Amino acid sequence: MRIRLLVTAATLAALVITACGGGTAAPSASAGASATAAGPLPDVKIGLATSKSGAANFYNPQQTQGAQLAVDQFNATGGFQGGRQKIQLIVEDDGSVRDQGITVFKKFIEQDKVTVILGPTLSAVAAGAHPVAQAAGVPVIAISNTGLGIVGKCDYGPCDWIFRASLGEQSAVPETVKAATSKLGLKKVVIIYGDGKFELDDLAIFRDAFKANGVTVAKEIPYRATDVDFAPFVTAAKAENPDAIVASSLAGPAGKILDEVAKQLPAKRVIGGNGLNSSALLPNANAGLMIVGTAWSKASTDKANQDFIAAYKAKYNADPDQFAAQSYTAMLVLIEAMKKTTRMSDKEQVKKALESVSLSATPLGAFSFTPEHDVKQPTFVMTVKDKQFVPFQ
Amino acid sequence: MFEQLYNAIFIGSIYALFAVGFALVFSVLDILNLAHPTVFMLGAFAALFAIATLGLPWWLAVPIAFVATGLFGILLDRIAFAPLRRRGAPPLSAMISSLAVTLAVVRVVELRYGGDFITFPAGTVPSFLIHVGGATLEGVRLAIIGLSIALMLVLTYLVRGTALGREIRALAENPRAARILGIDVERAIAATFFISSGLGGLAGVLLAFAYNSLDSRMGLPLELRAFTVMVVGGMGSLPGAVIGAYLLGLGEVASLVYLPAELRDAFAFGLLFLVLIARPQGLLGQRPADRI
Amino acid sequence: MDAIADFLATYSTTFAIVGINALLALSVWLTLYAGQLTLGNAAFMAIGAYTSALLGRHLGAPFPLALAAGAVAAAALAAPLGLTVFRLRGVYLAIATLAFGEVVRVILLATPITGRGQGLNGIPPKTELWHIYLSLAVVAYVLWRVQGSIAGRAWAAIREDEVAAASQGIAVRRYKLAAFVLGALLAAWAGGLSAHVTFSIDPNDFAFTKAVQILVFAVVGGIPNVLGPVLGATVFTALPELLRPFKDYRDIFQGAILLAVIIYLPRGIVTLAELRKTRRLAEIGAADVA
Amino acid sequence: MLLETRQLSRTFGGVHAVDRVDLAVAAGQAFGLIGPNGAGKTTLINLISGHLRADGGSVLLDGATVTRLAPHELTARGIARTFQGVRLFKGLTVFDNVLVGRHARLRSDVVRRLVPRRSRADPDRERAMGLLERVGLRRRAGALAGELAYGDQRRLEIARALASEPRVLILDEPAAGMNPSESGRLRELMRALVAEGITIVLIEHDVGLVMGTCERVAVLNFGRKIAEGSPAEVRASAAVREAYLGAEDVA
Repeated sequence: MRIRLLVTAATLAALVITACGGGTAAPSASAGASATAAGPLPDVKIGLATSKSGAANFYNPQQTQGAQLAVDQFNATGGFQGGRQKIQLIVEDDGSVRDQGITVFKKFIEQDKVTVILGPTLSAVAAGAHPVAQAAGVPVIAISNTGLGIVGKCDYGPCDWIFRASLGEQSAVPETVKAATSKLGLKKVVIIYGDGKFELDDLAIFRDAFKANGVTVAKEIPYRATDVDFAPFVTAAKAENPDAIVASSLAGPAGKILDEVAKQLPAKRVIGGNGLNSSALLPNANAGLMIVGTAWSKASTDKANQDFIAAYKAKYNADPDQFAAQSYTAMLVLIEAMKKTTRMSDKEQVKKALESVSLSATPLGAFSFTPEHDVKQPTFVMTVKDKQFVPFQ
Repeated sequence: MFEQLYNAIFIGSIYALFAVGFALVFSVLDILNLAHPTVFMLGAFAALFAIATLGLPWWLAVPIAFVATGLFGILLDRIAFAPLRRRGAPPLSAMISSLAVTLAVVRVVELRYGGDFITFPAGTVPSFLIHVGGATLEGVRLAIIGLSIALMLVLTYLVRGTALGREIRALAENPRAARILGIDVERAIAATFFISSGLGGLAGVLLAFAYNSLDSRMGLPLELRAFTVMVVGGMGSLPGAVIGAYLLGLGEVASLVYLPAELRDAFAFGLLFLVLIARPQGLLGQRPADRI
Repeated sequence: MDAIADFLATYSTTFAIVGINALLALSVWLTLYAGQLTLGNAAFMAIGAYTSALLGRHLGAPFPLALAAGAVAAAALAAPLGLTVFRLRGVYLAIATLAFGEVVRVILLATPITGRGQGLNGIPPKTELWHIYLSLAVVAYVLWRVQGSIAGRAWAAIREDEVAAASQGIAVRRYKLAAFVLGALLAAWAGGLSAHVTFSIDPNDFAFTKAVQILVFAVVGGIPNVLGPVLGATVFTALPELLRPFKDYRDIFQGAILLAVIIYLPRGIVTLAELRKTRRLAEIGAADVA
Repeated sequence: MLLETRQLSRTFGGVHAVDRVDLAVAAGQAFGLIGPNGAGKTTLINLISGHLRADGGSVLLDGATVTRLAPHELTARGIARTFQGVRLFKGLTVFDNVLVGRHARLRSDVVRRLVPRRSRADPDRERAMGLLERVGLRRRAGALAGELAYGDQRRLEIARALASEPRVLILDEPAAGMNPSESGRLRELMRALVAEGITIVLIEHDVGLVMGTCERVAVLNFGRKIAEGSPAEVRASAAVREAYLGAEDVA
């Protein structure tokens, strides 16, 4: 029995090893293609941890494709060091769960020896994965975490290796609230909020933003992730006679809230956080009611943005969304920072360079990091018209 | 107040359609079919396929979804339950095999339609509003309430008044005796699954219509509710499940109106727990006979 | 050598989760072995996780003490609960314990000190692999020895027939309660360990899905002996990593494997390792005839 | 008297399943309990063995009131029983069934077992084997109880009950489903047990078996005791004839 157990364990371990080997077989062919007189240097490896499966799988393929597009564009120009060094992007699925996210980070750090990690998709996964990179001293750029405690002041201690390229709700929400208050003349709102980390972070930020703008929050109505019908919540909100409804929620519930508001509170608008900033909501007949602060506007006519949209369409035959734009921009910024180093795989140098990097033209607009490593970029306050996000006026 | 009552009846109808099928399978086979939420989701996607891909009108998509999920139910039984039944495996095994099917099927749907929620093509879902006093009633919702009640009446007739229903009831009562009495047990089980899954799928289409929104995980929130509904109504009792469903709908809405926000769910599950302790047979179930 | 070190460093979290899941599977095995189908162990796990994390954070309690306190807290809660649900069997017990689990989760979602839906973040990673595997070794050994003991036989007898067991002089209520409380204790211990692996916990980590997952580990591994749950947890925790090459099709393969095991290995994966034992039983019979 | 019931009663939803029954079983006696179907025999046994709570009256063992005790406590005090329709631990081996039967006489060995040591001769195991030998199941010791033939299961159940070293052994229709030669051997076993000083309470449909084995017989009908005495006296009782023997053939 004991021997059998050992054999089983050994087989299992062997399986794990082969499986990992198979999964990460590095496409290193690119290294030879650009040989110059001095000979090619090994690729700079960058890891992307993203939720391809599990609850948050709908951020893909855009999140992956955005980063991949930036890498491919850059490699096509030759690469670093006078065309001798290219970037290799290694993408791993974190299954939308924390422990797989941690394992992916450890794999990037210990096995692939990447220089920088992008991701993971979810804030809840980041809460577990980011400390791993922080402890190992590997720079991380968060590309879709918008909640509290990602950069600056983190629960797990110092987080100076973490950067955020995704517009935090702390920046976006106050802009949204300010614009909505001044244009709609808000006096009283009701917040409908979910019970997840993202929604609760948003709730706190909304609360403060409305207070700062002198708007009363008449009622806060919670729903659970397991609620299927949103009519009762809107009916309860209606009793307060609010000037607008605030949806501190993800896109799915937000769609239902929009529908109910259209039905029960005609002519009232729905103010939302980044959760509403989803292309899945565009077909919704009532999407025009929403007011949301976003990190990216498809309608922005900046050349950098239009070029990005065109390139993305050409390569993937699909429209990019904000997640594509953010991962693309994060990669642009990273490349720009790396160019300023003497050795691209020197993590300490890359970190320093990221801290001072500044790009005036990206799809997200002028981009740099704050001293707290948070993103500094314009906020686009948007609404929806003809199934497109358009600036809110 | 009236509006909240109407909200409660609407959501109660969806719960009822969902839970009745769940309870039916439980009463006949003692199985907790954890794939029932998947069937619910498949119903919505079957309708989407009919409308978006085949270009059919919504009123044709509804029966198509019913039949498609009903057939899927039979397939589910053949794949996940029949092999276990043949060797007399405990109900626990069936729970796990249905979970396995769920895992795979949800992923298949995600590969085809993506993981995010999607909508029916514009203009394919009917929509009209009725104004009653200060309240706004949506035609689709009224129709759903009506249809649900009608379906439950049909189901009651089917189980109580037809030969097939008698066979199903005999099977639920005592499978061995049913076999001895010459009932084609496998056929009756297939019928059970067809009805159960068909109703579950129908519930899925109707909810998807009500919000014009569907996604691969839309059934999961209903799973725990189906447990609650079954326990409150009495395990395996169909009328009990219907009453339990409406009570749950009412309870959820009432607790939203009258209870502090945080206590809402604690209240529902606390109640479920108490019912189990105080009256494990539920409102309409029969107490399992003393075993000695 | 480097490759091996990298491998271990990369998959240390996976190894940790495997061990923790094995502990959880054993916690539910205990109750299953005594005939109780419980879905409450995820909640006990939560109690262990939150208690130990909060004690560490606010009172600076040493790690082992915090773990023990979490386990004791869960056991203290399990005792009255076990007495209340004592009469319920099978699916009824499963749903009652599930309802209890949801109540716990909702309380966690509503309580400020547990961080509500945001959970607790930045929990120091104090758990070392050897903590987990030492716990697992001790627990598995003890349970293995207990299984063959008078108490183990009594649990098996209760599982087979409670009424007849009572007639053999077995204090059924006491034995069932013991299994339930010990299961809770064990689940909470595992929960405390897990909270200090992944830096962060939130109420959704301990939802219905987790409860079912724990049950799957135990049942799919096999109930006949303690090796089953450990094997089940190992295989089904490692599976997502093993199936990585299948990329988008991971879940589909995982579902298919789960289905195949439950259908073709009715007594669990452990049957594969158990064939020899059944043969030995047959030999005893033969020797007796001669 | 070793075992007594006084005015023992139990109703189910208004029906008197057992109605003020007095029984007195002397030590070393084989006591028969007969009556038509639904007379309340099994309910009476369940009241005595603690599986049901009495509404009124009392049960005395060796003069001490044991009415409110739980089944396992009664087993510890020396009452063992078998069940109508056999309730074995079907998933356990034949041998383990008997070992479980010995539970009341064992002291916890968990702590002892944690320290591995070479197995020594274990008197409890030997004793269990002896009991299996006695009922003719020694060869099947390693088989699962559920795999045994019905008659074997009945005998295993008796061996399991004997493992607790009972003073009173209650047998609920032990001969049901046995062929004549099997029931003949059962009769011999019961006689031998009585000779060893074990008191037997026998509920049986096979009136011949009861009359041939028991020194004293009580008759129940509609929950009431309608007669008690030696087999001959019971046979002669008019009430019994009317209620019971008139309805069924006396073998």
